[in-house]
Amino acid sequence: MRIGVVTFPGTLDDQDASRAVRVAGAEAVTLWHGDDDLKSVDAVVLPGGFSYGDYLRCGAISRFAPVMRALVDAANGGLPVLGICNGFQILCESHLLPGALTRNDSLHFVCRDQRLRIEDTTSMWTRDYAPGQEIVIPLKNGEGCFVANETTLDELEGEGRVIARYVDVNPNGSRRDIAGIRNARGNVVGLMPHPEHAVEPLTGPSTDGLGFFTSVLNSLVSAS
Amino acid sequence: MSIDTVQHAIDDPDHEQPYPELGLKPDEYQRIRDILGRRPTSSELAMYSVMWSEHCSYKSSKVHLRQFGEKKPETDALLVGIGENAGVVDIGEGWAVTFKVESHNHPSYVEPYQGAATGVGGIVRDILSMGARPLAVMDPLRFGPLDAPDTRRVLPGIVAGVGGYGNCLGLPNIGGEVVFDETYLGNPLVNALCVGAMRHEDIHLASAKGVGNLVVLYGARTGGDGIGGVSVLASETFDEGGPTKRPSVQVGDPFMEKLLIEATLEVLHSGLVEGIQDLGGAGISCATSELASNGEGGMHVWLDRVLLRDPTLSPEEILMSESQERMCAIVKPENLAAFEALCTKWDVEAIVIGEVNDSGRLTVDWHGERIVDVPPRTVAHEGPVYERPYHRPAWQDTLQGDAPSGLARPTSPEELRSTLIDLVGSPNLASKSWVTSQYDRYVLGNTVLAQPEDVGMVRVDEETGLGVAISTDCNGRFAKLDPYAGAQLALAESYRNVAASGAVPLAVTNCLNFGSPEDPEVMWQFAEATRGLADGCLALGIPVTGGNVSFYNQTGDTAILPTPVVGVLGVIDDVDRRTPMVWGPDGELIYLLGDTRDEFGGSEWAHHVHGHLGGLPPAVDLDRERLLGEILVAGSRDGMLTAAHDVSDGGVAQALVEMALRSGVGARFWAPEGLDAFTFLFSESAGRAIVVVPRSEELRFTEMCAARQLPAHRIGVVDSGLAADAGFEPGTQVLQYTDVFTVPLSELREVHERTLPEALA
Amino acid sequence: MARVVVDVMLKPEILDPQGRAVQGALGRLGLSGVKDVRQGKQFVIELEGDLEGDRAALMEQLAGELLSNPVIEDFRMTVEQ
Amino acid sequence: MARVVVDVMLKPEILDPQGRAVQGALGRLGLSGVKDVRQGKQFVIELEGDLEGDRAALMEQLAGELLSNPVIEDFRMTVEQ
Ligand SMILES: Nc1ncnc2c1ncn2[C@@H]1O[C@H](COP(=O)(O)OP(=O)(O)O)[C@@H](O)[C@H]1O
Ligand SMILES: [Mg+2]
Repeated sequence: MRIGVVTFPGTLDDQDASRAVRVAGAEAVTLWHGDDDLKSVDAVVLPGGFSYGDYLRCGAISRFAPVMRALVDAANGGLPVLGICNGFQILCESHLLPGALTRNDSLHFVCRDQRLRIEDTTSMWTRDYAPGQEIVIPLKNGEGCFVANETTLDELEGEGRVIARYVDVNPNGSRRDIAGIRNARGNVVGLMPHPEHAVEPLTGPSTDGLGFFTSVLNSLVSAS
Repeated sequence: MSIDTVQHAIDDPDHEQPYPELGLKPDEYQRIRDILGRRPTSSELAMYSVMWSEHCSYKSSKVHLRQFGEKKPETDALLVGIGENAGVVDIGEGWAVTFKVESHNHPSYVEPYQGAATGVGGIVRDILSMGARPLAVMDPLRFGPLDAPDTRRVLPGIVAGVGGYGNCLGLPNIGGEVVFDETYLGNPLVNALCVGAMRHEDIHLASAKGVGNLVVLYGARTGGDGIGGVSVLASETFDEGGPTKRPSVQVGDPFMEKLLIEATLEVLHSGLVEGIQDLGGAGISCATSELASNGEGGMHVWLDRVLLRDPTLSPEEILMSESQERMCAIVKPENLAAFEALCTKWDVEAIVIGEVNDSGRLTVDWHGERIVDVPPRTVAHEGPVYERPYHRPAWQDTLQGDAPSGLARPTSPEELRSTLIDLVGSPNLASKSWVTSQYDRYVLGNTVLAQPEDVGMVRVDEETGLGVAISTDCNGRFAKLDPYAGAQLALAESYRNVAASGAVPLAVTNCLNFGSPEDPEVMWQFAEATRGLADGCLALGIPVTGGNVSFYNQTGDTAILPTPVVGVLGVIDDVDRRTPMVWGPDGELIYLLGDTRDEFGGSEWAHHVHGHLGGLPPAVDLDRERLLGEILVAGSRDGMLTAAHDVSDGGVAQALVEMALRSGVGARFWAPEGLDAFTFLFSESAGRAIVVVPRSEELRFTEMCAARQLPAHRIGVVDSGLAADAGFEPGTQVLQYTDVFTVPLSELREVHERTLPEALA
Repeated sequence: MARVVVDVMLKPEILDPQGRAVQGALGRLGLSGVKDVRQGKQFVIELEGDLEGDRAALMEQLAGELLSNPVIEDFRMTVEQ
Repeated sequence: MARVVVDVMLKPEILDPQGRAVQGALGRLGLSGVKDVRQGKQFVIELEGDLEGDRAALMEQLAGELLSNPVIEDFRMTVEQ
């Protein structure tokens, strides 16, 4: 399996995402923001960071990168896409996912080991988890407060599209403790915390994050 | 608009120049005239004045800093020594690391966010300019009292600035310090450290080699940042109206710096660069004069080619601008196109501003007219050197005579317990997570240890597990009581922290923060501290590889505590064997290594409980520190230790509390024979550490200590089942001082963690 | 020469923690009767030549898609030629 | 009821990295002739009663000290009563 990892100017966690892909047993393929070529990868990760410095709004400028034009089409065609942190923000800005991510209610950047509950295991990126399973992975963001209007929130809940929720502490004021969501089809997932920083016991608080990456591999295997 | 050209200077030799406003003394100005054989042009005056400033020329400190070279211990590890942007040490397997700490104190007081942010940006470029990929940053900080109104202005801004820049740049923040003391009110200290790694063959130096090679300026455009002082020159050249206002504050653009890092590493690894230099203090003046004097000796610059953010800048201002996020590279003409292509890939602007020659002169033209013609060494390296007078302050004896022995000490179990609680929540000992949770410690995925561990440790090589550990330390109160010993205690603490993590200490960097060098008593503190540090490094066998001096940290006549911040870097062959602070399961044994004496001069207890500073700091025994370090490393290497933690601020009590909180598991402990409870708990004797040993390793470990003659006292055991006997709900984790007192971890945690959030809410 | 000013504000139903923090601070510093504070962004764009025709349409579109996020923000654009 | 609008802009001589990023994006998206972009903040403050006398003076002072940072920013305040 080949999983693409996109680098925008200011992307920071691309090396980590590639490492996680490799630890999960796949090949990591570098994708460049300025190319509209997805190099026939089987799935794509939009990693975290501060693309374009997070200037203007997080993800607002990256959304218009050539690679995103190709990616939006592919995602609409069913390509699995995981947006982590800044990647989640880019997915919302691109309208592949509803809602938006705004300034943390504390007004501070926050970095912590965060407990989450996996709420939905039907998406291509969460099928290896047990429903209701609690995991601890790093969270680090300044603008991670998920907002959407009430109708959208109700829809997300009703359709089981909230894939993970914050437990113990809501670190950024996200509506309904939402940490991650998916699209209706289940191939596109956005997640604020960082599973790619929790794939090795030596450098992460746990290895709980690996499931996102093995999930997509298993989804792809069973689909083919 | 008239430009002061070299011809002009020759024709009009008596033109009066505003050199005092630029900080030059009459004899310094005369020396410039002697060097040039004429008066300097205003551009030359700008260059000399900024390069001969205290900040750039080290004119007051140079004679003392020499000791770091003169007393350098024998070592094969040093690949590049003092004098370059940062020293480079060999860590084996073909890898080299470079690290350095720098101050950004004054700018951070004026504009906390931007001052701190640009401090991080500057040190990262220093590391980058050696050819290394930056791996991590650290931030030793000092503030006035936590409850002072100005601290509430300065601290959140500085922390947000350090985080805002480092997080956006994608460098994990793996440690630092947050210390409060009255003397830093009005003089907060913002020191920033960066560490980077490279393969040996990728080491680059700041020299302009190869006649005919091009001088390329790349990165951000040049604006009027940080040139408030030079406006006296600019105003001379503007006939009417004067120049537009120049900002005294530099604004950082971490996004640009990230692009600059990626572009720089790509051009370096593609073999397109002959020499490289970052632009920091003194901007183009510094970069061109240093590159030229380290290379073929000559360079010509077309200054009007510099890309400007503000087109009204005068040549003097362009020469001195401290705009951030810029670099200067020496590139062969045939490599220029490839160099430019990589810059374009990363959206970085690049422009050729000059050419290397062997004329022995640095010449600068402005629209075809010669405005600078100087020997570059006289600008970069041959600035004035002062032997400033110094003497031991008259009050030093009184201060040292005012021993803490008379202070009321807690004796009853209840008093001891409440003293411990009080200290655990005191600003200097309280949890710093309000600060550190604003920093990304995970990015890059190589952080093995970070705050609140003793050191920051990062993996350098993913294949082999080779890594480095760094700690920065300084107790300014110790340095005030005895600057010689204080500097050595800072070194010893840093060294001990590194060894406690299992890494072998290898090299030293330092940031010497002091008051005014023109005050002979401050100068004495400085002289003593540098002497102490140099002697200490020799004794411990680790060289100083670089550092920074920050003077004039004072309000009126009151200087800050002398604060020689020392950073020690260690190497660990496999980060997998690191020793963390977290102890293991029930039954593991807690040992105190070293000797505990009645030493409270400068202690946190005397400071927090009594507001007292006097007496002598703890005794220094560097042979003992070395032995302790060897035992700690051997313990890690042979798998004898589960956990280790150095004992320093707050004594054994604080060390045990930190370990218990980090572990979330209780323990009971007792004092070694012959030691009273108060001294055992709170003394700050140096040369000590707490280690946790599995029962199966106890014999082997104690025999090793005995054979090496390192005192090792069994003082406790990990025990999660103490609650019931002590009258707490079953399952409650407690720290129990046998027959003295019991405290639940939940109470300790609450006291430890609430101090900063409450004060800064 | 045209000067375009685009003001961007969070939609009223979206929580504005910055505005709320400012409101609290204004009150603590003694300003009475503060009923609401909203914090938005302002872009000042200097353009060569006048803004007309296609370019004006593009500017308006970018104000709504790039400078603001229609999911959470409203914008107002004014042009001085 | 008064409505106070405070526009805060970085001083012209201070680097505005955000504005520059926006300028780049506008250009890439086809808007020609963009000479300069500055990004600032806008505060909209709703007050009970009219803004006059001491309260007006305090509001002005806070606009210059709290809402903007005089070291690097300028502000402009407008009041609709
Ligand atoms: N306290 C110190 N200890 C050791 N070396 C120092 C100290 N202060 C400055 N240096 C060294 O002097 C040289 C010049 O310092 P500096 O001008 O700060 O370098 P840069 O211009 O690269 O920031 C550097 O090599 C630096 O490491
Ligand atoms: Mg340098």
